[in-house]
Amino acid sequence: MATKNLLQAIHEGLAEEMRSDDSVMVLGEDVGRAGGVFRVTQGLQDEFGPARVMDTPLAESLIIGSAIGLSVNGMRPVAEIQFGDFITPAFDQIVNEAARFYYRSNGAWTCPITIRAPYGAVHGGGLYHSQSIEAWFCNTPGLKVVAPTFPADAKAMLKSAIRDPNPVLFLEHKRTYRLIKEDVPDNGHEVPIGKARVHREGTDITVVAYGLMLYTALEVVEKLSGEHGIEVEVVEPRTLYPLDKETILDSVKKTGKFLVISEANLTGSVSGEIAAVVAAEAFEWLDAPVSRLGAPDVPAAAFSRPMMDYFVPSAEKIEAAMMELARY
Amino acid sequence: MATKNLLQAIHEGLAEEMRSDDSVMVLGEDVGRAGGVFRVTQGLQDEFGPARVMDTPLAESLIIGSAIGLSVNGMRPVAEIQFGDFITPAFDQIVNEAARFYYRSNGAWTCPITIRAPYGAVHGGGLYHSQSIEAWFCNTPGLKVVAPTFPADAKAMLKSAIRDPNPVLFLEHKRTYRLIKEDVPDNGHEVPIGKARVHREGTDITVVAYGLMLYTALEVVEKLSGEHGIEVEVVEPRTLYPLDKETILDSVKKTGKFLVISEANLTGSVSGEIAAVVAAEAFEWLDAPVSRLGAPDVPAAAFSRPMMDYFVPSAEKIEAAMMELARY
Amino acid sequence: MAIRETRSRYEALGLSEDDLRRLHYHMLRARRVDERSWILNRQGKAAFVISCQGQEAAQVGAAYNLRPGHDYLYPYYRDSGMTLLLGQTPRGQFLSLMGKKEDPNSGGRQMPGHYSDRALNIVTASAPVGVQYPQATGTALAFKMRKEDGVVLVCGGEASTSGGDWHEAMNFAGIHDLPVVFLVENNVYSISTPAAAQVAGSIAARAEGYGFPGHAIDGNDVLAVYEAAREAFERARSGDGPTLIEAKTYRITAHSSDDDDRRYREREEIEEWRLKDPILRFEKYLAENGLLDEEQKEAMDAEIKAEVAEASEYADNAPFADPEDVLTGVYAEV
Amino acid sequence: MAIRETRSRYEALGLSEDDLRRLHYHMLRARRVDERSWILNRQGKAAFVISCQGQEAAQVGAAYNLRPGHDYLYPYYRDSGMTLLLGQTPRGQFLSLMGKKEDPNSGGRQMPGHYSDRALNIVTASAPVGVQYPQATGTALAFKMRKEDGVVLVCGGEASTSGGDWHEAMNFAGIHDLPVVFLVENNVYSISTPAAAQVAGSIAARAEGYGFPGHAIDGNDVLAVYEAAREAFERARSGDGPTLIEAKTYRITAHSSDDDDRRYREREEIEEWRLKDPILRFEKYLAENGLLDEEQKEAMDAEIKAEVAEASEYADNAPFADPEDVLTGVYAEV
Ligand SMILES: Cc1ncc(C[n+]2csc(CCOP(=O)(O)OP(=O)(O)O)c2C)c(N)n1
Ligand SMILES: Cc1ncc(C[n+]2csc(CCOP(=O)(O)OP(=O)(O)O)c2C)c(N)n1
Ligand SMILES: [Mg+2]
Ligand SMILES: [Mg+2]
Repeated sequence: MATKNLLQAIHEGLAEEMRSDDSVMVLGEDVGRAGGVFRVTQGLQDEFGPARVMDTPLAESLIIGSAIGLSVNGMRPVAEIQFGDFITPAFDQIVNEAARFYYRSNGAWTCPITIRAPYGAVHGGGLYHSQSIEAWFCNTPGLKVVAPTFPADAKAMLKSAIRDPNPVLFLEHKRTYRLIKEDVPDNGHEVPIGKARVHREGTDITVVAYGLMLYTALEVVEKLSGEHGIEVEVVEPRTLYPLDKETILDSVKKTGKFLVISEANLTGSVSGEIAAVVAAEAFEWLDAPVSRLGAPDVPAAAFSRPMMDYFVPSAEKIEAAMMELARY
Repeated sequence: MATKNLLQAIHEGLAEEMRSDDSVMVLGEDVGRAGGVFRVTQGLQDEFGPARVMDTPLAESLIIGSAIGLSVNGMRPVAEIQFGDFITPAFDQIVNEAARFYYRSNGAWTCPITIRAPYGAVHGGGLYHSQSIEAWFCNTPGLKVVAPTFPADAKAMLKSAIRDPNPVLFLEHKRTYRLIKEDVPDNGHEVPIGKARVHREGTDITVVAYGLMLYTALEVVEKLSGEHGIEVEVVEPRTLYPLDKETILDSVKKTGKFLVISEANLTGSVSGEIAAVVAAEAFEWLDAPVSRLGAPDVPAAAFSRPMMDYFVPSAEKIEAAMMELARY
Repeated sequence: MAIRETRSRYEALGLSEDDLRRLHYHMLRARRVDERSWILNRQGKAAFVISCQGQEAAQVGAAYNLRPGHDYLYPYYRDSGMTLLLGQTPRGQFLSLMGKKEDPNSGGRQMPGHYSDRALNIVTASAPVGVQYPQATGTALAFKMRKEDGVVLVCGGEASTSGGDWHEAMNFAGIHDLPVVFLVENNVYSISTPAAAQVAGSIAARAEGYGFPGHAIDGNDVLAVYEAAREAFERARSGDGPTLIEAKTYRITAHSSDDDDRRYREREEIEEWRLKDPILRFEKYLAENGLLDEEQKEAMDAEIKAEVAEASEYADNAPFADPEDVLTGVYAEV
Repeated sequence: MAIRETRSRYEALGLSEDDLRRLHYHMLRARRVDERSWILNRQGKAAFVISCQGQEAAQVGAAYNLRPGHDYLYPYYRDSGMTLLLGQTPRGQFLSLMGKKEDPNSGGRQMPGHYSDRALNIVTASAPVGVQYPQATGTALAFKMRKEDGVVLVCGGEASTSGGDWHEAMNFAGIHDLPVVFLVENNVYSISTPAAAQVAGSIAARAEGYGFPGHAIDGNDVLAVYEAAREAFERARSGDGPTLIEAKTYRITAHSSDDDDRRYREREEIEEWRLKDPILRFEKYLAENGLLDEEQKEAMDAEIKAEVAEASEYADNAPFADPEDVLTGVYAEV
């Protein structure tokens, strides 16, 4: 067991799976000698060779399409999309193809591919290296979408994703790559896809968050506890689709107040679905409006630093939303 | 004024705009001599020639990309996507390009294109001629998404879309093309983008629906009124993004009960966003859980008739959902 | 003299008389299944028909090189001539056509023509045109990585070359010398759009730009197709990389049962192409070579028709998929 | 003798001495702006730099054919050599580089290199590689429909040809003989990926498959680029259709300020290419032709450096975009 950040944990998860299963391979833009633009795959080509760690042409539809074809013929490909924003050309291959191989063939063909994609606003990234892309995919039966936040979870869930017979979109928030380190078990630690995690128990408010927003929320929550004695329960979905409704609903039924935070543009984000589930299935337990917080409805974070910082939901805004709920 | 079905109304809207503005043109697969697979553009090539009614190659990214480029150079293109299911290869050009021309150029460039796409389950259509594609796009600032249901609205809104300086995705439910006829004003009738329509006043429940589901809902609602004296207010968003929240919220505040129906797979559909808005902003007026009805979370309608009919939310299911709310 | 020359043609290709009879049989069988489908459509029993008619030579000539269950096939919706050759059955086709529970491709989920067969390595086909190409290159790459001699045959109409997926796959196949054969069945139309408005330049000529051979061949000549495909399969098996084959052919029927082709093409054009029907043409060749007389032909046809009738009957009587079937099988079990 | 031959070269191209000086000026100015950007990056004032260095000849030689505000340009992120030539200013570049409110491209919204200028017909550029190609064909189609003589120049790196958009656009341009010039600046790398793993066959050779000419030229020779582009523009203006130009060049800097190119290429390779620097090369040509002496060169450089210093200073002192600016301008007013 060693202390690792998110980036290292994902790297290690990949390396371990490649060591234990010859059919696991990595493909994507600049994943080979360069080790990826974020260096997640650094060193893998040296260890596993240029075929199993393959630099593809700049063609996302090809990356996913060929991963599908590889999976059909015995491989377990892990495709890297360099930035989540550039997953768009592969949209067809993901939602119309990979997600449907099993269903449309009445169970004859599976499509065990994993798609890694860094997402989220980052300084200097501008409109096209910043998007929260979850909502595009969290309505696609046949696909699983995971977005773990903490290193140990990420490593274990990446392994679950690779072993899963279904296509899994694995989202990594860029600003959390090096944000914290924690103990990451060497092997054998398992986190199933589809299970949320309760980070902190609380009685007053339930907050659902993931990615960078989870870190911010966890900070704010400690402050609220210390300063106001408000105890917030924090639930991280970890899997965004299909959602672990039960854990979320159990929490709301306990606290009676609910806030979901996502860094995505508010309207049409996955927070809408989560809020709708709560509003439908925990209605009788609710003591306050089902609340959401997200980025403003503008295309994405801007390049210019002041604009970017204004775009991302801040600790202040999160605190205000929680306080409003607490006072309700 | 003449009586027209949806298909005829859209055709007429197109023809009138092309007559009054030389820069309006149509492009897409088989829109020319064949007049489109649904015959919406029938006769237009004869009237306006093969350049203004252009058969494109089978390449959706090109269709939208070239429409963008045409709009940049003085044209007002109306691009047809043959089936909504095949809009996926154009996803990048729509959400990353067209929707952002204005914002990313700080207001220098506009992108006045209209994208027509038939959507919705239809008998014999199977997995790939059936999808409800709204949710993919209703989280894209800079884009407008409209889905009118009635012929007169559709004609007027198509004209609004063509004249709008922003990109507009114009959705047409295939099963409603010939479902009803109504009076469609010849010219000058205006329906702005962004305004919902209240089809029927009621005091007991608010129902939001569009497309085929709106017709089914309107039928069920009459039955409930006659048989049980339950008066349902029916709101059609007409524009799905940005949403006319006000009209919806006003209605819920009056009735206290809310149901949103969409033919899309429930989870991640636009009904989540609509329900979330209601749960957040009309909470104090709610007398019952915020309810949603949609298709099951499976890829799409199946080819086989019994499966297809089971997939689409039926009048019985809609009635049951309303009755449950009424009894609550 | 003329006869000796043509005879030496099939011999030079390494084909036996039995091979020729099988080629003929598979073309005719595909045609008869297709014809029956239209009858079922007119009877209101088949909501949708999409045809192979006119393209049987291209399909049978190419797929004859596949080793079923070893090589992989990514067919497109007209390729029933291929899937039947590989081992799918007329029964299966009609079950699929009528959306019956036993539909081998999808259990009634997909429209007809969306082939799938795990045992035969026919990869589940889709509707968005062109998506199969990148997938096929991935499947070929797996063969190459494991140093196996498998080949992937991937097919589409000429319009399937207009989308980006075709190009991305051609480029990738060229970069890595992948064991994949691209077969473009250029049947002149994409629904209503003629090839001139669909394809700039020449499809076959494009292969060179990707660094591998491309051949434009007479797609209505089953031996020409077989020959080009055999060479391509050999190239692929011996690690020399991909080949593109553009088989020039013609769609005899309307695009599908939903299409009315009188809107966009002349009857005369179809009649002209009917004279070039690949089955008639091959029958003439066989007859000229003394390999087929009227009687043999009738016998084979009768046998096929009986099989087709039985299959159609079986499918007609088979139960529909259950409504609830729509709910199952979204995810494979972990 | 050698001199007479080279001199006749530019004369044959119809270029005056003044043209040559302008070509030189624009290459050098682009280079100086670029160099300054890296200094600002090291000073912590510019979060991100993406360079034109090494590609100035390809850019200036091609864009010299554009009529600003009449023809359209779809540049890619390295094409500052083009946008400066058309009329964008060093000030503008630095304002954009530092995310200042006055950034002419985007008001601080986009990363540097995402050019946009309504008055100059520089169409707002994006980050997803390749999206500009279909857009450019649409813009060209509008010219053709209105029977105007406008030309569209669209540019990208060699990796921009790998995605489907490039192909779809090439095909469309070929079908309709559109007045568009495709310029591929093949600088050998796509971030770390060498062209051999990116491009099968030959980019230039692909044009033939689409039915129009493609030329592979020495992209570090500004006159060669100008010549090929001039021919292409003439072809386009006279209604003969598109041309593809593959300018073979080299990226001298790392991919961007975020990249460490020691991970994937040898220093020697870069040094070799530095010897082929397009600016040094053209200066040598000019000197050989008696069109540039040390003194003139120094004077021009000093003038440019002064402009660059002033521009950089101006931008440095200019106000940042306001935080709330992020909220405005999502939709154009109806
Ligand atoms: C991406 C996509 N766009 C549009 C369609 C609708 N469509 C189905 S078949 C077809 C024509 C295909 O023509 P071609 O590839 O030449 O094959 P053919 O039918 O002629 O054999 C079209 C436009 C589709 N299935 N997929
Ligand atoms: C669709 C897409 N995928 C990935 C990227 C990330 N990316 C930006 S530039 C680049 C390399 C482009 O190489 P090339 O086209 O050769 O241009 P060069 O930078 O060499 O001038 C990559 C992979 C992107 N911007 N867009
Ligand atoms: Mg065709
Ligand atoms: Mg490059």
